[in-house]
Formats: sequence, structure tokens, C-alpha cells
Amino acid sequence: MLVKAAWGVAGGVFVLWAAATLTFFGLRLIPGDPAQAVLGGPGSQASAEALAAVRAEYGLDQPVWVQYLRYLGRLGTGDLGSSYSLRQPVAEIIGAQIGGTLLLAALSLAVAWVIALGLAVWSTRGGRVAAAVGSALEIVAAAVPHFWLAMVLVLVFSTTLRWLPAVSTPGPAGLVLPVLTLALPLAGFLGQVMRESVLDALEAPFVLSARARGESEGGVRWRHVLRHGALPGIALSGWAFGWLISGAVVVETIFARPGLGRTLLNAVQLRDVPLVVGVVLVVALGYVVVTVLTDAVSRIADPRLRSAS
Amino acid sequence: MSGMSGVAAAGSPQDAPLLRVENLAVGFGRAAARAGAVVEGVSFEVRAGRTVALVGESGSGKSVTARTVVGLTGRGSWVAAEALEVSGASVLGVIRADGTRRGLPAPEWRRIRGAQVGLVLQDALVSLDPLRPIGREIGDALRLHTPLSAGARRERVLELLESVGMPSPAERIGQRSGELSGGLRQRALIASALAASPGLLIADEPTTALDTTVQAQILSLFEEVVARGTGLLFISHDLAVVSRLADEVLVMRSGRVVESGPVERVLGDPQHDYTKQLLRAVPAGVPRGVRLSVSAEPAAPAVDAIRTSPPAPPLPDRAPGAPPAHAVAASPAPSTASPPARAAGEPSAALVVRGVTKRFGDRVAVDEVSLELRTGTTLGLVGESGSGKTTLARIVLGLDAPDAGVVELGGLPWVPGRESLRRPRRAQLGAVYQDALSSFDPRLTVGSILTDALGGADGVAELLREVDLSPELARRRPRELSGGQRQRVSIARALARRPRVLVLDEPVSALDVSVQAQILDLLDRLQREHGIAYLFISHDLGVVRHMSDRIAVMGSGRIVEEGPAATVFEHPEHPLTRSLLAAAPTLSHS
Amino acid sequence: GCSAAAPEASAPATPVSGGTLTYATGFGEPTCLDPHVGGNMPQALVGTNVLESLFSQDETGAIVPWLASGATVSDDGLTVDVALRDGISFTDGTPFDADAVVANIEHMQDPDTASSTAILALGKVASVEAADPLTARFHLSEPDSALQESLAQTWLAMESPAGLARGMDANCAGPIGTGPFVFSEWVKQDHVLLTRNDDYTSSPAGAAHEGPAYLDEIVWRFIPDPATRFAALQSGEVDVIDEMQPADVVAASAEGSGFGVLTGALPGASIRLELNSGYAPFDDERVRKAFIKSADVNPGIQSLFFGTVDRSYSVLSSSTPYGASFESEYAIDADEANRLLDEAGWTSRDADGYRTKDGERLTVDFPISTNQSIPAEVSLFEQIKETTKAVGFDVELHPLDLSSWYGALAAWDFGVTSAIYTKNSPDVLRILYHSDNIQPAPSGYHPNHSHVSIPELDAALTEAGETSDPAEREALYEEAQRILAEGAYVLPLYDHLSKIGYSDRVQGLSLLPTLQIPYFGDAWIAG
Amino acid sequence: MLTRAPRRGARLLGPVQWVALAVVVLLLVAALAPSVLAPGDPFAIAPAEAFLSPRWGHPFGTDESGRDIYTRVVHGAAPSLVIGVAATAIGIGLALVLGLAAALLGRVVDFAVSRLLEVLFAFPGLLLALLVITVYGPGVVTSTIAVGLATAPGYARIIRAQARSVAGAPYVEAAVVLGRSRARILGRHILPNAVVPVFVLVTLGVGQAIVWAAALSYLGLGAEPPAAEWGAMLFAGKNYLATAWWMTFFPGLAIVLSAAATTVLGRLLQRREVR
Ligand SMILES: Nc1ncnc2c1ncn2[C@@H]1O[C@H](COP(=O)(O)OP(=O)(O)OP(=O)(O)O)[C@@H](O)[C@H]1O
Ligand SMILES: Nc1ncnc2c1ncn2[C@@H]1O[C@H](COP(=O)(O)OP(=O)(O)OP(=O)(O)O)[C@@H](O)[C@H]1O
Ligand SMILES: [Mg+2]
Ligand SMILES: [Mg+2]
Repeated sequence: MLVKAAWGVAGGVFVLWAAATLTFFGLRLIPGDPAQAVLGGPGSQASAEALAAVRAEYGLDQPVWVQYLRYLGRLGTGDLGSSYSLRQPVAEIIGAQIGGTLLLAALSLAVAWVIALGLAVWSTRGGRVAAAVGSALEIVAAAVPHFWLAMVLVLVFSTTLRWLPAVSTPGPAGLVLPVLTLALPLAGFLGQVMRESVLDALEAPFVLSARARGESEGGVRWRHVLRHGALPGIALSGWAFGWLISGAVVVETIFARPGLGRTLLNAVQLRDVPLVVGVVLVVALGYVVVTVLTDAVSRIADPRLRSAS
Repeated sequence: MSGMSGVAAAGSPQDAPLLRVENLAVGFGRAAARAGAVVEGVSFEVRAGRTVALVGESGSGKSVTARTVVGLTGRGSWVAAEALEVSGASVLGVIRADGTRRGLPAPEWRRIRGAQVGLVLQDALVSLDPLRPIGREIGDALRLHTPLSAGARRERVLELLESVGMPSPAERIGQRSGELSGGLRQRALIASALAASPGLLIADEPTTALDTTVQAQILSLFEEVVARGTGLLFISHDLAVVSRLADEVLVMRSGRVVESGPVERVLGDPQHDYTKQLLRAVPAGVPRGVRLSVSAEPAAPAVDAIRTSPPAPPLPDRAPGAPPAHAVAASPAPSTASPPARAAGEPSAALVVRGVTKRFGDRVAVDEVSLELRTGTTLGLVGESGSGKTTLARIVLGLDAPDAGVVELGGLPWVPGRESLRRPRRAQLGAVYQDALSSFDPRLTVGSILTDALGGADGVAELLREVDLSPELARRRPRELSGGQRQRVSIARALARRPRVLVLDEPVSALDVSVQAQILDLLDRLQREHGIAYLFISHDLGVVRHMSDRIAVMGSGRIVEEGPAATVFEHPEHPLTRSLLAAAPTLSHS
Repeated sequence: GCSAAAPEASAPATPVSGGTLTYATGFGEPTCLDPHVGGNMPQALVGTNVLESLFSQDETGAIVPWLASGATVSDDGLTVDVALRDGISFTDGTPFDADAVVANIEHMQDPDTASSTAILALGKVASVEAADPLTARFHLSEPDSALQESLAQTWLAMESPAGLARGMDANCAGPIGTGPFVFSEWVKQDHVLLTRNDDYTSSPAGAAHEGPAYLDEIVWRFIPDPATRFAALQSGEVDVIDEMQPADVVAASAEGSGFGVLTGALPGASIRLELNSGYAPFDDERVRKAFIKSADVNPGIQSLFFGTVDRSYSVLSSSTPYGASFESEYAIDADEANRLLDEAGWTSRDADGYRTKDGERLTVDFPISTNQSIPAEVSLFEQIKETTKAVGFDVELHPLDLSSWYGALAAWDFGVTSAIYTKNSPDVLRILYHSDNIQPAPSGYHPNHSHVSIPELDAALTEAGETSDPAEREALYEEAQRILAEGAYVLPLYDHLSKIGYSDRVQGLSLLPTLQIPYFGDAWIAG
Repeated sequence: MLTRAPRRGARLLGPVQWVALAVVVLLLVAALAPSVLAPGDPFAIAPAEAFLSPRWGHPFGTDESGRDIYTRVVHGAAPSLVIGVAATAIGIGLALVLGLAAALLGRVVDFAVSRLLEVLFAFPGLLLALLVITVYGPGVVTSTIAVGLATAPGYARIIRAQARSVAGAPYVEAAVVLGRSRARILGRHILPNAVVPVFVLVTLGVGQAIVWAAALSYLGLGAEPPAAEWGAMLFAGKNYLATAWWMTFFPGLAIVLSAAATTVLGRLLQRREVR
């Protein structure tokens, strides 16, 4: 178990290094001079001196491999550089934004889980109709683009009914719509997978065994089926994290929530390379952490994984 | 409510049988039309301390009958019976207008399940929730049916584990089924069925997935349970097992009981043709060359005939080279009867294995194995599960490279060596696998599989006929065939290039006895006709004995004993061989 | 003129102090709060209530003193003495005096500041000196009739010299002014917090009251999506929003809606299409004319803006003096357009119906700044694409983010574009159409997108900028506008309106006439 | 999760499947011959008829320039589908190369590709797309490529697993025993069996690709107005959410329906495949 964890961490570090390297060289592909970007993008016709000053400041006058090593060195110490557009250390910007995004993602994941599992367990209980309705709901939910869902939710709950705020407000009310926007499609995806394993579990001989032992229908679902349904949900949490971060880009923009997603979108629009790299790396780190965690949780929850590998 | 009145009507519970089934019918389909009946007219009783066995081929309705007793026939099923009583109380519930029953209300069923009737399901390996410790699974029955506290339940679970012979129960109680071997899982499952001390235990094929040694242990466990006064309804298709355990036996076929009575009478003096056929299909003790299967008689539920039309011509007509006496004789034939190839003087070695060793990490799967397979003969390879049989077969087939040792084919080096050098001589060596289906490319039809093997479309029909299949099957895909048909296609493919040696790794283990008998007969005939040498691997001693000229016994990667079949079986020398033989239940033929 | 509705009229209640007002802007978040740096609308909006200018304008557009008490122009027009009000301090305690003015002007002119707007406005200012503590003396290279108007803009607002001395990064994060509010917090991507300046003394002319503001603080939020912004106003999460959609203006103006709308035409240039006359195909006057004669915009303006704006035939905004209309030059005439294009050699048509010449399609690239052009405007551009397609133009719309759009403009990689230029003076014409401004400013921005280079136009604009005789100015500006209209360099569309929506709870809100920016010095929250 | 056994007893064509098939047929007709369903010009403006709510003659209403939304939604099928299919094709094409290389070219390649995939997985879909857009600037082509790239790692993982299991399948060993050459085994058994299930992935992927491409359009990074592309229509319509809901509702519905329908279809094919 410990060795496994150590390997997991080593793998994570490798992924981070590779992600950093990939972004570093990937963003070298941006046409034009990074110094130009520092001075206000392609529209700026900065003087040669200004450009030279910026190059010196950001080390852009060095050979690429020196820049790369320095970049790695800085990353190693947690220094993500300085944003071109906000003129602030990237780490500071991310530090200020990450909380909101993580909260949003965590809540959405939890809500999606509850909805998906609830729907899977409920709709496999009734007859054909409930099953068809459940599975149709999941497929449609998974097909709904967040931005559209967000608009429809705002139209219904903010503009028409005036129950919930349309933009993020400090209280919990402001979280309801963004969380729903992210959670519903995710619940669709998770639900499809969970339903499969719920159905598998319901057909499995061990459920028949439990019934033969005198277990009630509720007991069967609570003690056996629920866990089996939840397993793929745990296993997919790493993927769901990535999906939620993608969704946060859209949702934070629509609901005017501060967060990494919106920061990233702005940074992309301003071609703020250090900020883009910073956000991407932090997200990669988050993904790695979540993956290591879900692997561990999966292994605890499902002993079959332990013996298999 | 109706359950209570049932008790009153049946008199005092002590006199009543634990289970009384009268004229039971079960089906899947429209209840009103009594459509889709899979069980019909089944009647029997199980009393305390007695064992009743249900036998019959796959799909004959054994499991359905068992599940009906605890009301778990499943969605879309209907049940009708004159009586269905558990401990003297009817469990039929309300009678519907069409004569079928609605069954008891769920809460009443729950008071019966586990408490009065314990059920050990057919799929022992997957009948325990893999996510929960076995202690919890076993304790569930106690939680549901006894007022015991959590601590007391744990005590009782430990006792139960002890009583089913689980080694170091305190340790095992926290393990999940995935951490247990098949035998231990089966014990845990039996413990969970026995937990709330039900009077009646139903065990559905409890030993099918286990190897013979473990099977023997489980069977003695059942004997103990019955000795303690529990009634046992035992389901199996293995007549040998049944003959050891049961007091009474019901032979089922297509949902009906064709014959029933005390076990000695039914197995010793079968009246019904089907029972006879079943008994004859058991290869154990049947000498080489004697047919096991009855040629397709109209009443026989030929599994292979499901989609085959017209039925394959009966064997005797198609075996011109074989002495007709062998083909039809049901009486023991002289074991000296030899096919033409065997008669041709001293047979040469078709395959020689010398000092072959294979390791997987620390585990030595095959350890210095040497064998010789003579032309036109069969070498049976037996051994416990995991003893290295398959690994050896793969090495012989040139699929895995041995760590040491050589294999020679037809006197020339075969393994180790480069595949490109082996390829031209591949035609000499064929293989038949246990899981025929997965050995076929799912996208190809039978025709193209055989065309591939032959290297041309000519002769596909010929080849199919050779294995008693209709040439029309060429258009089908393997997954549209029955198990027996698939195995025939697999054999046909192996024969396509007229190999001198066939490696058969458990070729009949997945098949029903009657189908198994047909395949064994087919193999026998082919050997006689073509003089092919078989390396025949099986864990079923009966099958191996029936098929082999010589026997090699494997244990932990080594060949512990090797010799002529009769010698090995009648005078086993190695302890391992003896224990294997002892564990194998045998059915004494009349 | 200016159409700022006076909300006070409808609610003659007594102001109450205290409370927090939330403002949501659609202009985006400035990257630097110091409007000297660069100089765009987002900076002016958030800065106006913090940073004050030397002059202001009244509702007629006339210059009135603010931090200055007056100005004297020398006879040759080359020296301007600006007298300063006494007793005003920046919120960091630094006194406001002539040295401060000098420090500010020098800061704006310093290339390192990377100013765009201020440096252009100060183009004729050679130097500034402190004649005495309360007199700042501007030395001009040429007479500048628009100097005081320029100095009235927030982009030339006065900041504490001590603040400027902190360096660019610190000053960008919170410039220090004399206004009714101070920058007290900037949570990037979220909000800027303005808190009351309790020592406030320098209310502008026309303010409803003297002294500190009523509001405790203003939370300045950034909600880029207009629909979300309006939804936030409707649901009461924010009190005031800007950049309203035309449809929302109609909804919020309705009686009993619970909301009000303040509108005012931003001074400077009207919203217009600039035809890039420096490069093909619009280097040919006939092609430009054909474009203008085929771009039928009136029906679209009617329907897209729900009657909230009027079609303009003038390059200058209706709130800027000396605007001249040349309606006849912009009459739609498809036949004439076809004739002109035939004459210009664009005679054949390709399979898609677009005109071609020498195998080349009559393509007009139209980069659109998604930050500057509101959606209704983009829709109008789509309609222009459709109507000009009838005579064979292939207008290709390219919505771009700000930096790409600047990039396209800087590279002259466009046929037509629409850019906003807000300036409270007809001198905006010089900035936009003088051939000097084909060259970019230090920030990289070249305001003369039409690439107009006509000596007579340059002369008229220069002269108008130097003379202070109103009649002469009017004649010269009219001449300049005639040249632009007849040469088909520009297609005026409508006034750039500032559209501020507010909840009924907000009282005393007004627009400062200079740039039509909301002024919160008098605002208070009722109930 | 994408390649699992079919549910026993599940009916192949229930009402949901029929509806999905109908939607897919409609989609194909709309994409290949839009004029059959909507003879009008999707770009024809009529400012006088702007913002009409759904009614006779304009079943989905009109937009801010008086264009008929029904016509635009129908004509929007082709570009939206092309983007979806092209993005999926890019993703799967790349994934095929990576996945097959990993599965068939030996341990070293497998190790390298597997690590690369792990790394790519650390960039969530839209982030990868945004990175690509940062480098190459916005536009339809970029966003198509971006979505394709973003989906490639997921497909590659599935294809690798598929190819590996096929390469180790008993029937491949059976072919070895029959003396088939490596090339023949690869061509006759491994590739067809590894690649055929990929077509199922395509159907499952197109719907999601449409959704992601629309998301980029919605963020203003995709198709340019006045393109009749669903994402771009949503982008334009969102400004009139409170006053003209039909401008966003119908294009959104088109996205949802086509994504859902292709998913159902993919499931159906998957079931046939594994059956
Ligand atoms: N839920 C069900 N729905 C429809 N048919 C069923 C169902 N369960 C069993 N059957 C059918 O009932 C018949 C009897 O099945 P059953 O499982 O009792 O056979 P069995 O004798 O136990 O065979 P085996 O030896 O293979 O376990 C079979 O034809 C089977 O297909
Ligand atoms: N590829 C492999 N890697 C590691 N260990 C293996 C591998 N193949 C087989 N073994 C081990 O080698 C031993 C022999 O296995 P093998 O499959 O040959 O047994 P077997 O006699 O065929 O058993 P069974 O009767 O269950 O089929 C077992 O302990 C098995 O776990
Ligand atoms: Mg059974
Ligand atoms: Mg084996």
C-alpha cells in the first residue's frame, strides 16, 4: 500500500513535470514575440528599448533551454512567474481565485453524485417505464451544454421567478444556480455509468443470495447495490474533476463568479501566457491529486482492485 | 395470513415435511396462458435429516425449482401448484383466477428466507458481495432473523465458520470474498445459508466450480450438516456426486421429472431411457473406444440440434473404417481394440517434451517436465487446478517459451526456436481449447474460420461433415452456435491441416454430460480414422481415463507419476494420484 | 444635447447617509486603475469618482472650473495659466498645488507611462511649470482651443504626486485622487471597493450638495455578460449597471418597472464605420461610395435599438458641439452603387454572387472588437454584410478579443471597422482624421483608422484646433466633416449612448456631462 | 465504461431508441439537404420582422435581424455536425495512432504513450482547447482542432485497451497455432477487431464534440457571426434571453437533441457490436 502510494506520488510528479514542459514548449509556438505580449499584445507597437527591457526582465533574451531550466527551477520553488496583464505574481492571483473554483467543483461533484446515484437506484426499482425515464433523463442531462442550462436556469429562477440570484452573491443562495448548472450534466454522465453497475449488481448472484437470506428490498439496495453503484462514480472522480474545471470556465463567466475558470478565459483572451500556464499547471496538479486520492479511495472501497493489480 | 391457515391445515409442524411440493409448475410468460412453462408437474418432499437430489442436464429447470421454494423465481414468472409448503405452511399465497399464485407478501417471505430455508446459490464464486467482509454477509442472516447483539452475532459467525471448516476464522471474518479461494468462498456461503439455523438447506450445484479435492471436502461438510438433522435439497448434474450424497433422487428433463425414487434404485436400475442415457454418458469407468452417446434419437433433447437442420447423420454410417461392433456396443469392448494406426507396429514418438521448466516470477509453474506422446495414442494429463497443465500445453504449442528444456515434434526440434522457423511445420500440430467461443474471431463466420484454416474454401463442407455438423452452419457466426457445435467447429479447425498431434486443454469441461459424451465419441472416432496423437488435458479423471492410453499426473509443476492408464488408475503409486482418485466421486455402474 | 434624466425630480426625498451601493459594469476590468496609463473607458468609469480633473463641463458643454478656479490664455495662445483652487488635498494628505499639476502632466507625457489618450490630448503641450504654488503654466507648441476640454477628461485627472512616485505597479493598483471616494481594495476578477472620502470638499459644478458623499462604499463589480448584468439588476443583487441592452432599456424604463434608466450621448465621435482608405479595395473612392450607398442601416437601427437611438449622419456625437449632418451623402442607392463598382472595374461576379476583379473577390475584412461593440451593434454589422452583399461586397466579420483587434488595426489588416473614441471636444476630429495620427501613439494605437491623408483636411483641423473664435471653428469643423462625408471615408451610424440602469432605491444619481459617467457624490440609497 | 457487455434482456429498440433514430434521420436530412426541410435563406434579414415570437410562418420565431430561426436551426445542422464529426475524426484519428502504437509496438512505445496519455489527461478538455486557442487564435478551424485534441486522450486510452485485449485474445493465439504470419494476424484479426468498435465511439463522441464546440462558440472563440451554427446562434441569442427566449431555446434544443440522439444511437451500435 505504501509502495503503491509512493509510486502514485512519483507518477504525479512526472505528470506535472511533463505538463509543465509541454505547456512551456507549446506556448513557444505562439506566433510573435512574448515581449510584445507583455507590452499589451499584438496591437502594441512598443519601442525597441521597451521590448529589450521586458526581455531582460522576463529572461526572454536567454537561450530557450536556459529559459526552460529557469522556468523549471522557479516552478520547483512554487514560483509561477508574473502575469503580463494583471502585473501580479501568478501564484497570488491563483491563490485568490482557487478557493471559489474548488468550492464550486466540490459542491457540484457532491450534488451530481447524489442525483446520479439517487436516480440510478430509484429508476431501477420500478418497472420498464421508470427505467426508460431514468435512462432518458440521464442521456438528455449529459447532452445539455452548461451554458444553455445556465441561461435557462437564470431565465426561470432569477428573471421570472426571482427566487435565486443570477450572479454570485456571498451567501449560499448565490451558489445554487452555478452548482446546479455544473451538477446536472455531470449527474447525467455519472448516472449512466452508475445505472449500469446498479443493474449489474441487481442481477448479481450475491443480491439473490441476500434476498434468499431474507434481506428486504430496501436492505438490498442500501447494503449492497448502493456501494456497487457508487464505485464507478469514485473511479470517475478524476475525470469529473477535469470536466468540472472545464465547466467552471463557462459557469464562472456566466454567473460572474471569481475563480480559476474565468481567470483562465480572460488570460487566454489577453494572451497572458504566464497566467495561462499557471492556471493549467495548477489544474494539472489538482487532477493529479484527485486521481491519486480516487485511486486510493477506490482501492479501499473495492478490494477487488487490490488483488487484481 | 394464508400461511397461518396452511399450518393449521397441515397439522402439527413436527410431522410435516420441511418442504412439500405437489405438482409444481413455473413459467416465464403470460400467466393466464400458462405460457413459457419451464417446470411442470414436479412433486417431492424433503424431510429432516434427509437429502433429496435433483439431477438433469443444463436448463432442465433444477434451479428454477429451487428458487421457487423461496419465492425468488424473478420478475415475469408465474407459479402454480397443488401444494407448496415450507415447514407445513403454504407459501403459495392468494390463488389467482387462472390458478396461478401470487405468492406470499414480501414480509412473510422474508420470515421464511434464511430462517426456515437456507439457499446456497449455483454461482458460488460470485454469490457473496465482493465489497463486504464475509463476516458481515454471514451475520446478515443473524441480524435479520435473531435478536442477537452485534457482539453475539460475531461470536456466532465465528462458530459457524468453524463448523464449515474455515481455517483460522478470526482472521477470515474480516476478509472479502475476493481474498478467498473458491473452496473457502463456498464454505462461507454455506455458513451464511446455515447462519439462522434453517431446517432446510437448498444447495444448487455447490461443487461445480471446484476442483475434485475441494469438492470432496465440501461434500463431507454437507454430510455433516445432514447428520445434524437438516433437510437438504441438493441440485447437481453430476450423477457421481449425487450417488454419494442423496437418499432420494429426481431426474429432470425439460422441466419434468422423468424418474424419481431412492438413489440406489434410480441410479442402479434406471427405468426411463433418459436416465439410462445420462448414466451412459458418464465416461468414468467406460473403457476406451466404447461409445458414450446415444445417436440422435428423436426424443433426445440434443442441445446441438437447436438450430441444426437436418440432424447430423448418425455416427456408425459415417465411420466406414471402424469396426461396427465398437460403434454400437454398449457393453465393455476389449481394450485391445486398436485403430489402424495403432496396429501398425511400434508407434513412433510424435511429440517429446524434455526437461521443460517455466517460471512466473518466483512461482515455478512447470518444473523439469519430460513426456513422450506416441503417434496415434492419447496421453492424458491430469492434476489439480494450478498444477501447470495449461502452461505446459502453451509451451508445447509454442505460445510461451520455456525457461529450460526442449520440445520435439515429429523428431525435429520444435521449442525453443524462432516462430518463423516453426511456422512451416505448424500444420502438424493443432489445438482445441476449453473456451471454444473465445478462440474464434467474433467477426468471422464458421465458413471463413475454416476457409482460413484450410487455406481455401474447398473442403469446408467436407470438414463440417467430418465433425457431424451440417454444412449449412458455415454461414453462422460461432456465437450463434450451441456449446457442443462450437467445440465441433473448433475440432474441425484443428483437423483442417491433418495434424499429427492435437493438444486438447480441457476440451469438454464446459459442456453438459450428454454433449460431452458426443464430443468424446467424436474425438475417439477421429483418432481411429486419422491416427492423430492427443495430448488430452483434463481435471476430470473419468474423462481422462476413458480417453487415454497413458496417463501423466501433474502436481505443483512436476510429473509425479506416468504410466499406462489402467495401471495408474488401478495401482496408483504417488500419494497425490491416490488423493486425486479418492476425491473423485465415482458412480458405480450396474 | 444631453438627455440625462434627472431622477431627483421624481423622488424629492431627503438624502440619507450610509449604505453600500453595488455597481456592475460591462466595460470589463481595467488592467490598471490609473487612467493615465493607456486610457480607456473602463478606467474612466471607475476612476471618475476617485480622481478629479482641473475642469468640468456643464450640461451645455461649456467648460466650468473644478480643481482649477480658472484659466487665462495668452494672446498668442501659446501660454495658458491655470489657476488652482486652494485648500484641496489628495486623500493621502498631499496638498493639491501647481507642483502636483506639473507632476501629473509629466507623468502623462512620460513614454514609460504608456499613455495613449492623455498623451494625444496633450499633443500641443510642450511643458508645464509651476508659476506659483497655485498657478500651473502650460507652454504650448501651437495654440490649442481644446486644451481645457481635454483637461476635463478623467484620463487627464489629477493624482497625488506621492502616489505617482510609488511606481507604476503600485499606482496602477490604487491611484490617489481628490474625489468623493477612494480606492480601498481591488480583488482582481471580482470587484474594486470604493470607500467614502470623509474630507471631501471639491464637488464639481452642478453637484446637488457640497462635502462628503452619502454612500459609505461602492462595490464595483465586473459582469461582462449583459444579460446576466441585467438579470442581476432585476433580482436586486446590484443597484446600478451600465452598458444596457436596448431591449432592456425599454423594459427598465417602463413605468412601474422598479427601475430607471439614465442615458446620455457620449461626447466625441459617433458610432461609425471607418473605411480604410489606405489599402485595397477602399483606396478607391468609388468602392467606398458604393459601400456606403448599399449599406442600408436605418431599418436595422430601428429594430435592433427599439427606438432608443436615432440614426446619425454626423461624425460627431450629438453631445459634441460643431457636429454637421450630411444626410444626402448617406442616401441608399443600390443602382448607383452597382454603377460605381462597375466603373471601378469590379465587373464580374463569382459563383456566390460576389464581385470580382482580376480573379480577386471584393472582400472587405471587418474586425469587430467584442469588447467595444455591443451585441446589437454586431447584429447591425451582420445586416450591413447582408445588404452590401446585394451589390457584390463580401464583408467578412471577424469578432476579435481586444488585443487581436488592436493587432489587426495596427497591421492595417482590415477594410472597415468600428472604433469608439470618446472625447469631450470636436477636436476629436483632429485625433481621428489628421494624417499625423496614421502613426501610432506610444501605446501602439493609431486613431486614424480611415487612413485619411488630405492636406486640406489637415489644415482645417489644425486651424480649428488653434482658433478660439467660435464662428471660425464652426466653419472649419463643418468643412472638415464635409470632406470626410464627400470622400466617403466614414459611415456614421448613431450616437454612442451611455445607458445606466438603476434600481428605484438609488436616488440622486447623475451623469457627469464631460464623459456621461455616473457620479456618485450625490447618490444615496432610499429605504 | 464504453465497452461493456449488453444488458441481458434489454430490448433493442424501445420508444427512446425510435425517437433517437428519428432525430438522427432528421439531422442527416437537415445536414445534407437543408432546403428540403427549410427552403428559405438562413441569412436573409428582415429588420421589420425582428424578434417575432414563434408563430405560423416562423415556427421558432425570428432573431434580432428578422432571420427565421427555424431556417437557421435547420441550416445550422451541417456546420454543427461537420464540426462535431471533424473534431471527433481528429480526436479518434490521433487516438488510433497513439492507441494502436501503444498496444502493438512493444513495451517501450507502450510505456511512452501511456505516460503521454496520463499527462494529456491532466489537461481537462476545455483547458486543452483554450491552450490551443491561445496559441493559434480563435476560429472554427482552431476550435474544431482544439476539441479534437482535447478528446483524443480519452479515445486513445479506450483504443489501446481494446487493441491490447484483442492482441492477447485467444483467437489471436489460435491463429498463431494455425501458423499465420504476424502481418496476416494483424491485418485479419487484430486491426479489424480493434478498430470496428471505434465507430461506436465516433457516434458516442460526435454529440459531445458538438456540445464542446458550441461551448467555444458560446465563449466567442468559435464560429463567426452570422454563421448559422448552433453555438454561434446561442452566443447571439443570449443577449435577448429575457425578451426573446426562443432565440436561445431552439438552437440549444437542437444541440441537446442531437447530442442525446447520437448517444442513444451509439449505445445501440455498441450493443449490437458486443452482442
Ligand atoms: N428469469 C428467467 N426468465 C426466463 N427464462 C428463465 C429464467 N430463469 C430460467 N429460465 C429458463 O428456465 C429453464 C430452466 O432453467 P434452470 O436455471 O432452472 O436450469 P438448470 O436445470 O438449473 O440448469 P443448469 O444446470 O444450467 O443450472 C431454462 O430454459 C432457462 O432458460
Ligand atoms: N501468465 C502467467 N503469469 C503468472 N503466473 C501464471 C501465468 N500463467 C499461469 N501462472 C501460474 O502458473 C501456475 C500453473 O497454472 P496453469 O494455468 O498451467 O494451471 P492448470 O494446471 O492449467 O490449472 P487449471 O486446472 O486451473 O486450469 C498457476 O499457479 C498459475 O497461477
Ligand atoms: Mg441451475
Ligand atoms: Mg488450465
